Amino acid sequence: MKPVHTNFMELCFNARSENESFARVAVAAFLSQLDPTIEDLTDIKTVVSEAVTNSVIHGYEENPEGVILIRTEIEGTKICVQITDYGLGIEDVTEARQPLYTSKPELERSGMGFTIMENFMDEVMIHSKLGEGTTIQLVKQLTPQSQQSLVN
Amino acid sequence: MKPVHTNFMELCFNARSENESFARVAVAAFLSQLDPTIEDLTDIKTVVSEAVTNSVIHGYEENPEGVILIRTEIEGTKICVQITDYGLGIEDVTEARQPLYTSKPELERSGMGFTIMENFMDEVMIHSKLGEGTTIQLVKQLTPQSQQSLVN
Amino acid sequence: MALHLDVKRSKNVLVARLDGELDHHTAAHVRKVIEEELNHEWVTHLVLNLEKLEFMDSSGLGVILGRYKRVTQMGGKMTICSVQPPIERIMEMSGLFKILQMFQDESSAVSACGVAS
Amino acid sequence: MALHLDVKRSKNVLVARLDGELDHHTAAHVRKVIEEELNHEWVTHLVLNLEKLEFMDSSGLGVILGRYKRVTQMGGKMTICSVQPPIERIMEMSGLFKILQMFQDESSAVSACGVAS
Ligand SMILES: Nc1ncnc2c1ncn2[C@@H]1O[C@H](COP(=O)(O)OP(=O)(O)O)[C@@H](O)[C@H]1O
Ligand SMILES: Nc1ncnc2c1ncn2[C@@H]1O[C@H](COP(=O)(O)OP(=O)(O)O)[C@@H](O)[C@H]1O
Repeated sequence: MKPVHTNFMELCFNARSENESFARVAVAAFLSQLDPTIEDLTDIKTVVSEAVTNSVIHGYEENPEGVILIRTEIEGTKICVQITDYGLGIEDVTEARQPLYTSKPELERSGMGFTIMENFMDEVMIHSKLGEGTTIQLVKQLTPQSQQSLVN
Repeated sequence: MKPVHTNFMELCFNARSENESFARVAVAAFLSQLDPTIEDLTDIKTVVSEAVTNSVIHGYEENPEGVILIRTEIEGTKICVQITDYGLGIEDVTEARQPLYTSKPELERSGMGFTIMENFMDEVMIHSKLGEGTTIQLVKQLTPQSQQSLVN
Repeated sequence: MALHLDVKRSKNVLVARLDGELDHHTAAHVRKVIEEELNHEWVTHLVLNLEKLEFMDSSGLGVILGRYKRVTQMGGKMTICSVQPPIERIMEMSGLFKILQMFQDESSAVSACGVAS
Repeated sequence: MALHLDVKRSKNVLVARLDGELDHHTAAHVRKVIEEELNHEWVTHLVLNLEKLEFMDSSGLGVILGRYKRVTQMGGKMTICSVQPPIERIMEMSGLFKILQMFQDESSAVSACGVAS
Protein backbone atom coordinates (compact mmCIF):
# COMPACT_ATOMS: atom_id res chain seq x y z
CA MET A 1 0.00 0.00 0.00
CA LYS A 2 1.23 3.46 -0.90
CA PRO A 3 1.81 5.55 2.23
CA VAL A 4 -0.57 8.48 2.62
CA HIS A 5 0.93 11.72 1.37
CA THR A 6 1.29 14.22 4.23
CA ASN A 7 2.64 17.75 4.21
CA PHE A 8 2.16 20.97 6.17
CA MET A 9 2.92 24.65 6.04
CA GLU A 10 2.65 27.49 8.50
CA LEU A 11 2.20 31.11 7.62
CA CYS A 12 2.38 34.18 9.82
CA PHE A 13 1.66 37.78 8.84
CA ASN A 14 0.26 41.11 10.06
CA ALA A 15 -3.46 41.87 10.17
CA ARG A 16 -3.42 44.14 7.13
CA SER A 17 -6.10 43.99 4.50
CA GLU A 18 -3.53 43.71 1.69
CA ASN A 19 -2.50 40.36 3.18
CA GLU A 20 -5.96 38.84 2.61
CA SER A 21 -5.26 38.05 -1.02
CA PHE A 22 -1.74 36.89 -0.16
CA ALA A 23 -3.16 34.43 2.40
CA ARG A 24 -5.62 32.82 0.01
CA VAL A 25 -3.09 32.58 -2.83
CA ALA A 26 -0.49 31.03 -0.51
CA VAL A 27 -2.90 28.37 0.79
CA ALA A 28 -4.06 27.62 -2.77
CA ALA A 29 -0.45 27.37 -4.00
CA PHE A 30 0.34 24.91 -1.21
CA LEU A 31 -2.67 22.75 -2.01
CA SER A 32 -1.97 22.73 -5.74
CA GLN A 33 0.37 19.75 -5.14
CA LEU A 34 -2.85 17.71 -4.70
CA ASP A 35 -4.00 18.75 -8.19
CA PRO A 36 -7.39 19.88 -6.84
CA THR A 37 -10.37 20.80 -9.00
CA ILE A 38 -10.86 24.50 -9.78
CA GLU A 39 -14.09 24.38 -7.75
CA ASP A 40 -12.37 23.05 -4.64
CA LEU A 41 -9.59 25.59 -5.01
CA THR A 42 -12.06 28.48 -5.33
CA ASP A 43 -13.99 27.26 -2.27
CA ILE A 44 -10.82 27.11 -0.21
CA LYS A 45 -9.63 30.53 -1.35
CA THR A 46 -13.02 31.93 -0.36
CA VAL A 47 -13.09 30.44 3.14
CA VAL A 48 -9.49 31.47 3.85
CA SER A 49 -10.44 34.97 2.75
CA GLU A 50 -13.45 34.92 5.11
CA ALA A 51 -11.49 33.78 8.15
CA VAL A 52 -8.53 36.12 7.58
CA THR A 53 -10.84 39.09 6.96
CA ASN A 54 -12.64 38.30 10.23
CA SER A 55 -9.35 38.33 12.11
CA VAL A 56 -8.45 41.69 10.53
CA ILE A 57 -11.83 43.33 11.13
CA HIS A 58 -13.25 41.67 14.23
CA GLY A 59 -10.24 40.08 15.95
CA TYR A 60 -7.93 43.08 15.69
CA GLU A 61 -10.35 45.84 14.63
CA GLU A 62 -7.93 46.72 11.83
CA ASN A 63 -4.93 47.23 14.09
CA PRO A 64 -2.12 46.18 11.70
CA GLU A 65 0.14 45.16 14.58
CA GLY A 66 -2.03 42.09 15.07
CA VAL A 67 -0.56 38.76 13.97
CA ILE A 68 -2.46 36.09 12.05
CA LEU A 69 -1.31 32.48 11.80
CA ILE A 70 -2.37 29.94 9.21
CA ARG A 71 -1.50 26.28 9.44
CA THR A 72 -2.38 24.04 6.51
CA GLU A 73 -2.11 20.28 6.66
CA ILE A 74 -2.46 17.67 3.95
CA GLU A 75 -3.25 14.06 4.74
CA GLY A 76 -3.95 12.12 1.59
CA THR A 77 -6.77 14.04 -0.04
CA LYS A 78 -8.01 15.55 3.23
CA ILE A 79 -6.96 19.07 4.01
CA CYS A 80 -7.14 21.03 7.23
CA VAL A 81 -6.67 24.81 7.41
CA GLN A 82 -6.42 26.54 10.76
CA ILE A 83 -6.60 30.34 11.04
CA THR A 84 -5.61 31.87 14.38
CA ASP A 85 -5.61 35.38 15.78
CA TYR A 86 -4.77 36.67 19.26
CA GLY A 87 -7.43 39.34 19.17
CA LEU A 88 -10.71 40.16 20.92
CA GLY A 89 -12.35 36.76 20.67
CA ILE A 90 -16.02 35.92 20.13
CA GLU A 91 -18.48 36.34 23.00
CA ASP A 92 -21.26 34.12 21.66
CA VAL A 93 -20.13 31.59 19.06
CA THR A 94 -23.66 30.26 18.42
CA GLU A 95 -24.89 33.76 17.62
CA ALA A 96 -21.81 34.45 15.45
CA ARG A 97 -22.57 31.39 13.32
CA GLN A 98 -26.08 32.60 12.46
CA PRO A 99 -26.50 33.54 8.80
CA LEU A 100 -26.63 37.34 8.38
CA TYR A 101 -25.52 37.99 11.97
CA THR A 102 -22.82 40.64 12.15
CA SER A 103 -21.57 42.74 15.05
CA LYS A 104 -20.34 45.39 12.61
CA PRO A 105 -23.20 46.38 10.28
CA GLU A 106 -21.76 49.91 10.17
CA LEU A 107 -18.81 48.49 8.21
CA GLU A 108 -21.19 46.94 5.65
CA ARG A 109 -20.43 43.42 6.81
CA SER A 110 -22.90 40.92 5.42
CA GLY A 111 -22.82 38.43 8.29
CA MET A 112 -22.32 35.61 5.78
CA GLY A 113 -18.71 34.66 6.58
CA PHE A 114 -19.39 31.62 8.77
CA THR A 115 -22.30 30.50 6.59
CA ILE A 116 -20.00 30.43 3.55
CA MET A 117 -17.36 28.52 5.52
CA GLU A 118 -19.94 25.95 6.60
CA ASN A 119 -21.28 25.56 3.08
CA PHE A 120 -17.88 25.20 1.42
CA MET A 121 -16.11 22.97 3.95
CA ASP A 122 -16.94 19.62 5.53
CA GLU A 123 -16.17 20.77 9.06
CA VAL A 124 -15.93 24.22 10.66
CA MET A 125 -14.76 24.36 14.25
CA ILE A 126 -14.56 27.64 16.14
CA HIS A 127 -12.40 27.93 19.23
CA SER A 128 -12.56 31.36 20.80
CA LYS A 129 -11.92 32.99 24.15
CA LEU A 130 -12.76 36.60 24.92
CA GLY A 131 -9.62 38.70 25.14
CA GLU A 132 -7.41 35.82 24.01
CA GLY A 133 -8.30 35.20 20.41
CA THR A 134 -9.91 32.89 17.92
CA THR A 135 -8.95 29.79 15.97
CA ILE A 136 -11.05 28.59 13.06
CA GLN A 137 -10.42 25.03 11.96
CA LEU A 138 -11.60 24.08 8.49
CA VAL A 139 -11.56 20.53 7.13
CA LYS A 140 -12.37 19.33 3.65
CA GLN A 141 -12.08 16.08 1.75
CA LEU A 142 -11.02 17.10 -1.75
CA THR A 143 -12.84 15.80 -4.80
CA PRO A 144 -10.54 13.35 -6.60
CA GLN A 145 -9.59 14.49 -10.10
CA SER A 146 -10.52 12.08 -12.86
CA GLN A 147 -6.89 11.80 -13.81
CA GLN A 148 -3.95 12.56 -11.60
CA SER A 149 -0.91 13.85 -13.40
CA LEU A 150 2.46 12.17 -13.07
CA VAL A 151 4.38 15.21 -11.93
CA ASN A 152 2.86 18.05 -10.00
CA MET B 1 5.42 62.86 4.01
CA LYS B 2 3.75 59.52 3.42
CA PRO B 3 5.01 56.94 5.90
CA VAL B 4 7.01 54.08 4.34
CA HIS B 5 4.87 51.02 3.70
CA THR B 6 6.10 48.08 5.77
CA ASN B 7 4.84 44.52 5.97
CA PHE B 8 6.21 41.06 6.70
CA MET B 9 5.32 37.40 6.43
CA GLU B 10 6.81 34.23 7.75
CA LEU B 11 6.51 30.83 6.22
CA CYS B 12 7.46 27.43 7.54
CA PHE B 13 7.28 24.07 5.76
CA ASN B 14 8.95 20.70 5.36
CA ALA B 15 11.96 20.11 3.15
CA ARG B 16 10.04 18.37 0.39
CA SER B 17 10.67 19.11 -3.26
CA GLU B 18 6.96 19.73 -3.92
CA ASN B 19 7.18 22.72 -1.58
CA GLU B 20 9.73 24.47 -3.81
CA SER B 21 7.09 25.83 -6.16
CA PHE B 22 4.81 26.65 -3.22
CA ALA B 23 7.58 28.71 -1.62
CA ARG B 24 8.28 30.83 -4.69
CA VAL B 25 4.59 31.40 -5.43
CA ALA B 26 3.91 32.41 -1.81
CA VAL B 27 6.74 34.94 -1.75
CA ALA B 28 5.66 36.34 -5.13
CA ALA B 29 2.04 36.59 -3.96
CA PHE B 30 3.15 38.50 -0.87
CA LEU B 31 5.24 40.93 -2.91
CA SER B 32 2.49 41.53 -5.46
CA GLN B 33 1.13 44.24 -3.11
CA LEU B 34 4.08 46.34 -4.31
CA ASP B 35 2.92 45.95 -7.91
CA PRO B 36 6.38 44.81 -9.01
CA THR B 37 7.49 44.42 -12.62
CA ILE B 38 7.23 40.93 -14.12
CA GLU B 39 11.04 40.88 -14.40
CA ASP B 40 11.54 41.58 -10.69
CA LEU B 41 8.94 38.97 -9.78
CA THR B 42 10.60 36.33 -11.96
CA ASP B 43 14.01 37.14 -10.48
CA ILE B 44 12.67 36.77 -6.96
CA LYS B 45 10.85 33.52 -7.74
CA THR B 46 14.09 32.17 -9.15
CA VAL B 47 16.27 33.08 -6.17
CA VAL B 48 13.72 31.73 -3.67
CA SER B 49 13.66 28.52 -5.67
CA GLU B 50 17.48 28.33 -5.57
CA ALA B 51 17.73 28.85 -1.82
CA VAL B 52 14.87 26.49 -0.93
CA THR B 53 16.21 23.79 -3.25
CA ASN B 54 19.63 24.13 -1.60
CA SER B 55 18.06 23.61 1.82
CA VAL B 56 16.23 20.51 0.56
CA ILE B 57 19.23 18.97 -1.24
CA HIS B 58 22.28 20.17 0.67
CA GLY B 59 20.93 21.28 4.05
CA TYR B 60 18.75 18.24 4.71
CA GLU B 61 19.94 15.84 1.99
CA GLU B 62 16.31 15.30 1.04
CA ASN B 63 15.15 14.28 4.51
CA PRO B 64 11.54 15.55 4.43
CA GLU B 65 11.45 15.98 8.21
CA GLY B 66 13.67 19.03 7.86
CA VAL B 67 12.02 22.39 8.37
CA ILE B 68 12.57 25.44 6.18
CA LEU B 69 11.70 28.99 7.25
CA ILE B 70 11.18 31.97 4.99
CA ARG B 71 10.81 35.50 6.29
CA THR B 72 9.93 38.23 3.81
CA GLU B 73 9.99 41.90 4.73
CA ILE B 74 8.83 44.91 2.80
CA GLU B 75 10.11 48.40 3.56
CA GLY B 76 8.93 50.86 0.97
CA THR B 77 10.18 49.40 -2.30
CA LYS B 78 13.01 47.45 -0.67
CA ILE B 79 12.44 43.79 0.00
CA CYS B 80 14.34 41.34 2.11
CA VAL B 81 13.89 37.55 1.91
CA GLN B 82 15.55 35.28 4.42
CA ILE B 83 15.65 31.49 3.91
CA THR B 84 16.72 29.39 6.88
CA ASP B 85 17.36 25.70 7.41
CA TYR B 86 18.65 23.82 10.46
CA GLY B 87 20.59 21.32 8.39
CA LEU B 88 24.21 20.42 7.72
CA GLY B 89 25.57 23.89 7.11
CA ILE B 90 28.30 25.01 4.68
CA GLU B 91 31.93 24.27 5.44
CA ASP B 92 33.52 26.82 3.13
CA VAL B 93 31.23 29.68 2.17
CA THR B 94 33.79 31.30 -0.18
CA GLU B 95 34.10 28.05 -2.13
CA ALA B 96 30.31 27.55 -2.16
CA ARG B 97 29.84 30.97 -3.79
CA GLN B 98 32.13 30.11 -6.74
CA PRO B 99 30.27 29.80 -10.05
CA LEU B 100 29.94 26.14 -11.09
CA TYR B 101 31.08 24.84 -7.69
CA THR B 102 28.88 22.06 -6.40
CA SER B 103 29.41 19.45 -3.72
CA LYS B 104 26.88 17.16 -5.39
CA PRO B 105 27.78 16.75 -9.08
CA GLU B 106 26.35 13.20 -8.91
CA LEU B 107 22.89 14.76 -8.50
CA GLU B 108 23.40 16.84 -11.66
CA ARG B 109 23.65 20.08 -9.71
CA SER B 110 24.97 22.91 -11.86
CA GLY B 111 26.69 24.88 -9.11
CA MET B 112 24.98 28.05 -10.36
CA GLY B 113 22.59 28.66 -7.43
CA PHE B 114 24.60 31.31 -5.58
CA THR B 115 25.75 32.92 -8.83
CA ILE B 116 22.12 33.38 -9.89
CA MET B 117 21.22 34.80 -6.47
CA GLU B 118 24.10 37.28 -6.71
CA ASN B 119 23.13 38.31 -10.22
CA PHE B 120 19.43 38.77 -9.47
CA MET B 121 19.58 40.44 -6.07
CA ASP B 122 21.36 43.53 -4.74
CA GLU B 123 22.74 41.77 -1.67
CA VAL B 124 23.29 38.10 -0.84
CA MET B 125 24.45 37.29 2.68
CA ILE B 126 25.23 33.74 3.75
CA HIS B 127 25.25 32.83 7.42
CA SER B 128 26.12 29.20 7.99
CA LYS B 129 27.50 27.00 10.76
CA LEU B 130 28.43 23.35 10.28
CA GLY B 131 25.90 21.10 11.94
CA GLU B 132 23.60 24.01 12.82
CA GLY B 133 22.24 25.26 9.54
CA THR B 134 22.21 28.03 7.00
CA THR B 135 20.47 31.36 6.54
CA ILE B 136 20.53 33.13 3.20
CA GLN B 137 19.56 36.79 3.28
CA LEU B 138 18.54 38.35 -0.01
CA VAL B 139 17.90 42.06 -0.46
CA LYS B 140 16.59 43.88 -3.51
CA GLN B 141 15.42 47.38 -4.31
CA LEU B 142 12.46 46.89 -6.65
CA THR B 143 12.22 48.80 -9.92
CA PRO B 144 9.45 51.39 -9.60
CA GLN B 145 6.56 50.79 -12.00
CA SER B 146 5.83 53.64 -14.37
CA GLN B 147 2.34 53.90 -12.92
CA GLN B 148 1.18 52.65 -9.56
CA SER B 149 -2.41 51.49 -9.39
CA LEU B 150 -4.84 52.88 -6.83
CA VAL B 151 -5.94 49.56 -5.41
CA ASN B 152 -3.74 46.52 -5.26
CA MET C 1 -3.74 45.40 -9.49
CA ALA C 2 -6.25 43.25 -7.68
CA LEU C 3 -9.38 45.14 -8.71
CA HIS C 4 -10.13 47.44 -11.59
CA LEU C 5 -13.36 49.41 -11.59
CA ASP C 6 -14.73 51.03 -14.71
CA VAL C 7 -17.79 53.30 -14.44
CA LYS C 8 -19.84 54.87 -17.21
CA ARG C 9 -23.19 56.64 -17.25
CA SER C 10 -25.82 56.05 -19.88
CA LYS C 11 -28.82 58.37 -19.34
CA ASN C 12 -29.74 58.03 -15.66
CA VAL C 13 -28.13 54.61 -15.23
CA LEU C 14 -24.68 54.19 -13.72
CA VAL C 15 -22.95 51.08 -15.03
CA ALA C 16 -20.02 49.77 -12.96
CA ARG C 17 -17.83 47.03 -14.41
CA LEU C 18 -15.67 45.14 -11.93
CA ASP C 19 -12.53 43.36 -13.07
CA GLY C 20 -10.39 41.29 -10.69
CA GLU C 21 -10.89 40.33 -7.06
CA LEU C 22 -13.45 41.86 -4.71
CA ASP C 23 -12.58 41.31 -1.07
CA HIS C 24 -12.44 43.44 2.10
CA HIS C 25 -9.25 45.15 0.87
CA THR C 26 -10.59 46.18 -2.55
CA ALA C 27 -14.18 46.79 -1.34
CA ALA C 28 -13.26 50.19 0.12
CA HIS C 29 -12.27 51.50 -3.31
CA VAL C 30 -15.41 50.16 -5.01
CA ARG C 31 -17.63 51.71 -2.32
CA LYS C 32 -15.93 55.09 -2.59
CA VAL C 33 -16.02 55.35 -6.39
CA ILE C 34 -19.64 54.22 -6.75
CA GLU C 35 -20.83 56.47 -3.89
CA GLU C 36 -19.19 59.47 -5.55
CA GLU C 37 -20.90 58.68 -8.83
CA LEU C 38 -24.27 58.22 -7.12
CA ASN C 39 -23.94 61.76 -5.76
CA HIS C 40 -24.47 63.17 -9.26
CA GLU C 41 -28.11 64.21 -9.38
CA TRP C 42 -28.78 62.76 -12.83
CA VAL C 43 -27.95 59.21 -11.67
CA THR C 44 -30.96 57.18 -10.51
CA HIS C 45 -30.19 53.53 -11.24
CA LEU C 46 -27.19 51.23 -10.83
CA VAL C 47 -26.07 48.23 -12.86
CA LEU C 48 -23.17 46.07 -11.67
CA ASN C 49 -21.47 44.12 -14.44
CA LEU C 50 -19.47 41.28 -12.86
CA GLU C 51 -18.37 39.59 -16.08
CA LYS C 52 -14.66 39.97 -15.26
CA LEU C 53 -14.92 39.51 -11.51
CA GLU C 54 -12.75 36.48 -10.80
CA PHE C 55 -13.09 36.30 -7.05
CA MET C 56 -15.55 37.57 -4.48
CA ASP C 57 -16.12 36.76 -0.83
CA SER C 58 -18.71 37.97 1.69
CA SER C 59 -17.12 41.42 1.83
CA GLY C 60 -18.36 41.77 -1.74
CA LEU C 61 -21.88 40.89 -0.63
CA GLY C 62 -21.60 43.70 1.91
CA VAL C 63 -20.66 46.31 -0.71
CA ILE C 64 -23.42 45.16 -3.05
CA LEU C 65 -26.06 45.26 -0.31
CA GLY C 66 -24.83 48.65 0.83
CA ARG C 67 -25.23 50.10 -2.69
CA TYR C 68 -28.62 48.41 -3.03
CA LYS C 69 -29.84 50.22 0.07
CA ARG C 70 -28.54 53.56 -1.13
CA VAL C 71 -30.03 53.25 -4.64
CA THR C 72 -33.39 52.05 -3.32
CA GLN C 73 -33.53 54.95 -0.83
CA MET C 74 -32.98 57.32 -3.76
CA GLY C 75 -35.96 55.70 -5.47
CA GLY C 76 -33.79 53.98 -8.09
CA LYS C 77 -33.42 50.41 -9.23
CA MET C 78 -30.36 48.21 -9.05
CA THR C 79 -29.60 45.17 -11.22
CA ILE C 80 -26.64 42.89 -11.70
CA CYS C 81 -25.36 40.99 -14.73
CA SER C 82 -22.88 38.45 -16.13
CA VAL C 83 -22.20 36.76 -12.79
CA GLN C 84 -19.68 33.91 -12.85
CA PRO C 85 -20.87 30.58 -11.33
CA PRO C 86 -18.75 30.57 -8.11
CA ILE C 87 -19.87 34.11 -7.28
CA GLU C 88 -23.47 33.26 -8.14
CA ARG C 89 -23.30 30.46 -5.56
CA ILE C 90 -22.32 32.86 -2.80
CA MET C 91 -25.05 35.28 -3.81
CA GLU C 92 -27.57 32.46 -3.88
CA MET C 93 -26.52 31.40 -0.39
CA SER C 94 -27.08 34.88 1.00
CA GLY C 95 -30.54 35.30 -0.50
CA LEU C 96 -29.35 38.25 -2.56
CA PHE C 97 -31.51 37.27 -5.53
CA LYS C 98 -34.64 37.79 -3.45
CA ILE C 99 -34.05 41.53 -3.71
CA LEU C 100 -31.76 41.92 -6.70
CA GLN C 101 -32.51 40.86 -10.27
CA MET C 102 -29.73 39.15 -12.23
CA PHE C 103 -29.35 39.30 -16.01
CA GLN C 104 -27.27 37.45 -18.59
CA ASP C 105 -25.88 40.59 -20.16
CA GLU C 106 -25.40 44.27 -19.53
CA SER C 107 -27.97 45.60 -21.98
CA SER C 108 -30.79 43.54 -20.42
CA ALA C 109 -29.68 44.72 -16.98
CA VAL C 110 -29.74 48.33 -18.13
CA SER C 111 -33.12 47.93 -19.87
CA ALA C 112 -34.58 46.43 -16.70
CA CYS C 113 -33.87 49.71 -14.93
CA GLY C 114 -36.61 51.15 -17.12
CA VAL C 115 -34.55 52.80 -19.82
CA ALA C 116 -33.98 51.75 -23.40
CA SER C 117 -30.34 50.84 -23.88
CA MET D 1 0.43 19.95 -13.16
CA ALA D 2 3.69 21.83 -12.84
CA LEU D 3 5.50 20.34 -15.83
CA HIS D 4 4.33 18.60 -18.94
CA LEU D 5 6.82 16.84 -21.16
CA ASP D 6 6.04 15.84 -24.70
CA VAL D 7 8.53 13.72 -26.65
CA LYS D 8 8.50 12.75 -30.30
CA ARG D 9 11.07 11.21 -32.57
CA SER D 10 11.69 12.36 -36.12
CA LYS D 11 14.28 10.16 -37.83
CA ASN D 12 17.20 9.91 -35.41
CA VAL D 13 16.35 13.13 -33.55
CA LEU D 14 14.49 13.10 -30.26
CA VAL D 15 12.49 16.29 -29.77
CA ALA D 16 11.40 17.07 -26.20
CA ARG D 17 8.93 19.90 -25.62
CA LEU D 18 8.73 21.24 -22.08
CA ASP D 19 5.62 23.00 -20.84
CA GLY D 20 5.40 24.52 -17.35
CA GLU D 21 7.99 24.90 -14.62
CA LEU D 22 11.36 23.15 -14.50
CA ASP D 23 12.81 23.03 -11.02
CA HIS D 24 14.42 20.39 -8.78
CA HIS D 25 11.04 18.73 -8.18
CA THR D 26 10.07 18.36 -11.83
CA ALA D 27 13.65 17.77 -13.07
CA ALA D 28 13.57 14.12 -11.95
CA HIS D 29 10.69 13.35 -14.30
CA VAL D 30 12.32 15.13 -17.26
CA ARG D 31 15.59 13.29 -16.70
CA LYS D 32 13.89 9.90 -16.47
CA VAL D 33 11.73 10.29 -19.56
CA ILE D 34 14.50 11.65 -21.78
CA GLU D 35 16.99 9.03 -20.59
CA GLU D 36 14.57 6.24 -21.43
CA GLU D 37 14.05 7.67 -24.90
CA LEU D 38 17.80 8.02 -25.45
CA ASN D 39 18.15 4.30 -24.76
CA HIS D 40 16.45 3.52 -28.07
CA GLU D 41 19.26 2.74 -30.45
CA TRP D 42 17.86 4.73 -33.37
CA VAL D 43 18.07 7.99 -31.39
CA THR D 44 21.29 9.97 -31.88
CA HIS D 45 20.43 13.64 -31.43
CA LEU D 46 18.39 15.67 -28.96
CA VAL D 47 16.43 18.91 -29.41
CA LEU D 48 14.91 20.69 -26.41
CA ASN D 49 12.03 22.97 -27.30
CA LEU D 50 11.47 25.40 -24.40
CA GLU D 51 8.79 27.54 -26.02
CA LYS D 52 6.27 26.82 -23.28
CA LEU D 53 8.68 26.66 -20.38
CA GLU D 54 7.52 29.41 -18.03
CA PHE D 55 9.99 28.97 -15.23
CA MET D 56 13.42 27.44 -14.84
CA ASP D 57 16.07 27.66 -12.15
CA SER D 58 19.57 26.19 -11.85
CA SER D 59 18.16 22.68 -11.39
CA GLY D 60 17.06 23.02 -15.02
CA LEU D 61 20.61 23.89 -16.05
CA GLY D 62 21.70 20.68 -14.33
CA VAL D 63 19.28 18.49 -16.30
CA ILE D 64 20.22 20.18 -19.58
CA LEU D 65 23.95 19.76 -18.95
CA GLY D 66 23.40 16.16 -17.90
CA ARG D 67 21.62 15.35 -21.17
CA TYR D 68 24.24 17.26 -23.15
CA LYS D 69 26.96 15.02 -21.69
CA ARG D 70 25.03 11.86 -22.46
CA VAL D 71 24.20 12.83 -26.05
CA THR D 72 27.76 13.98 -26.75
CA GLN D 73 29.15 10.73 -25.34
CA MET D 74 26.87 8.83 -27.75
CA GLY D 75 28.37 10.88 -30.58
CA GLY D 76 25.17 12.87 -31.09
CA LYS D 77 24.38 16.56 -31.22
CA MET D 78 22.14 18.53 -28.89
CA THR D 79 20.43 21.83 -29.66
CA ILE D 80 17.88 24.01 -27.94
CA CYS D 81 15.17 26.30 -29.29
CA SER D 82 12.49 28.90 -28.52
CA VAL D 83 13.98 29.96 -25.19
CA GLN D 84 12.06 32.66 -23.30
CA PRO D 85 14.09 35.75 -22.24
CA PRO D 86 14.25 35.10 -18.44
CA ILE D 87 15.45 31.54 -19.03
CA GLU D 88 17.91 32.70 -21.66
CA ARG D 89 19.43 35.05 -19.06
CA ILE D 90 20.14 32.16 -16.68
CA MET D 91 21.61 30.09 -19.49
CA GLU D 92 23.78 33.03 -20.57
CA MET D 93 25.03 33.43 -16.99
CA SER D 94 26.08 29.80 -16.80
CA GLY D 95 27.99 29.83 -20.08
CA LEU D 96 25.66 27.19 -21.52
CA PHE D 97 25.73 28.77 -24.97
CA LYS D 98 29.46 28.10 -25.24
CA ILE D 99 28.62 24.44 -25.73
CA LEU D 100 24.99 24.42 -26.83
CA GLN D 101 23.56 26.09 -29.93
CA MET D 102 20.27 27.94 -29.55
CA PHE D 103 17.73 28.39 -32.38
CA GLN D 104 14.64 30.52 -32.90
CA ASP D 105 12.40 27.61 -33.82
CA GLU D 106 12.21 23.86 -33.66
CA SER D 107 12.76 23.11 -37.32
CA SER D 108 16.06 25.03 -37.39
CA ALA D 109 17.11 23.24 -34.21
CA VAL D 110 16.30 19.87 -35.77
CA SER D 111 18.04 20.74 -39.05
CA ALA D 112 21.15 21.77 -37.14
CA CYS D 113 21.43 18.21 -35.88
CA GLY D 114 22.32 17.32 -39.45
CA VAL D 115 18.95 16.03 -40.66
CA ALA D 116 16.47 17.69 -42.99
CA SER D 117 13.28 18.44 -41.09
N1 LIG E 1 -11.76 36.31 14.39
C1 LIG E 1 -12.80 36.88 15.02
N2 LIG E 1 -12.62 37.60 16.15
C2 LIG E 1 -13.66 38.17 16.80
N3 LIG E 1 -14.94 38.08 16.38
C3 LIG E 1 -15.20 37.37 15.26
C4 LIG E 1 -14.15 36.75 14.53
N4 LIG E 1 -14.73 36.12 13.46
C5 LIG E 1 -16.04 36.34 13.55
N5 LIG E 1 -16.35 37.10 14.62
C6 LIG E 1 -17.71 37.52 15.04
O1 LIG E 1 -18.65 36.71 14.37
C7 LIG E 1 -19.55 37.51 13.62
C8 LIG E 1 -20.03 36.79 12.38
O2 LIG E 1 -18.97 36.58 11.48
P1 LIG E 1 -19.26 36.43 9.93
O3 LIG E 1 -20.28 35.38 9.75
O4 LIG E 1 -17.96 36.20 9.24
O5 LIG E 1 -19.87 37.82 9.49
P2 LIG E 1 -19.24 39.27 9.28
O6 LIG E 1 -17.75 39.16 9.21
O7 LIG E 1 -19.81 39.73 8.00
O8 LIG E 1 -19.64 40.11 10.45
C9 LIG E 1 -18.80 38.79 13.36
O9 LIG E 1 -19.66 39.87 13.11
C10 LIG E 1 -18.02 38.96 14.65
O10 LIG E 1 -18.82 39.51 15.67
N1 LIG F 1 21.41 25.34 2.55
C1 LIG F 1 22.60 24.75 2.35
N2 LIG F 1 23.08 23.84 3.25
C2 LIG F 1 24.26 23.23 3.06
N3 LIG F 1 25.06 23.46 1.99
C3 LIG F 1 24.67 24.35 1.07
C4 LIG F 1 23.42 25.02 1.20
N4 LIG F 1 23.28 25.86 0.14
C5 LIG F 1 24.40 25.69 -0.61
N5 LIG F 1 25.24 24.79 -0.06
C6 LIG F 1 26.57 24.37 -0.59
O1 LIG F 1 27.00 25.35 -1.54
C7 LIG F 1 27.25 24.71 -2.80
C8 LIG F 1 26.94 25.66 -3.95
O2 LIG F 1 25.55 25.96 -4.00
P1 LIG F 1 24.88 26.38 -5.37
O3 LIG F 1 25.67 27.50 -5.97
O4 LIG F 1 23.46 26.65 -5.14
O5 LIG F 1 25.06 25.12 -6.33
P2 LIG F 1 24.32 23.69 -6.36
O6 LIG F 1 23.09 23.75 -5.51
O7 LIG F 1 24.03 23.49 -7.79
O8 LIG F 1 25.31 22.70 -5.81
C9 LIG F 1 26.41 23.46 -2.78
O9 LIG F 1 26.89 22.47 -3.68
C10 LIG F 1 26.53 23.04 -1.31
O10 LIG F 1 27.73 22.36 -1.07
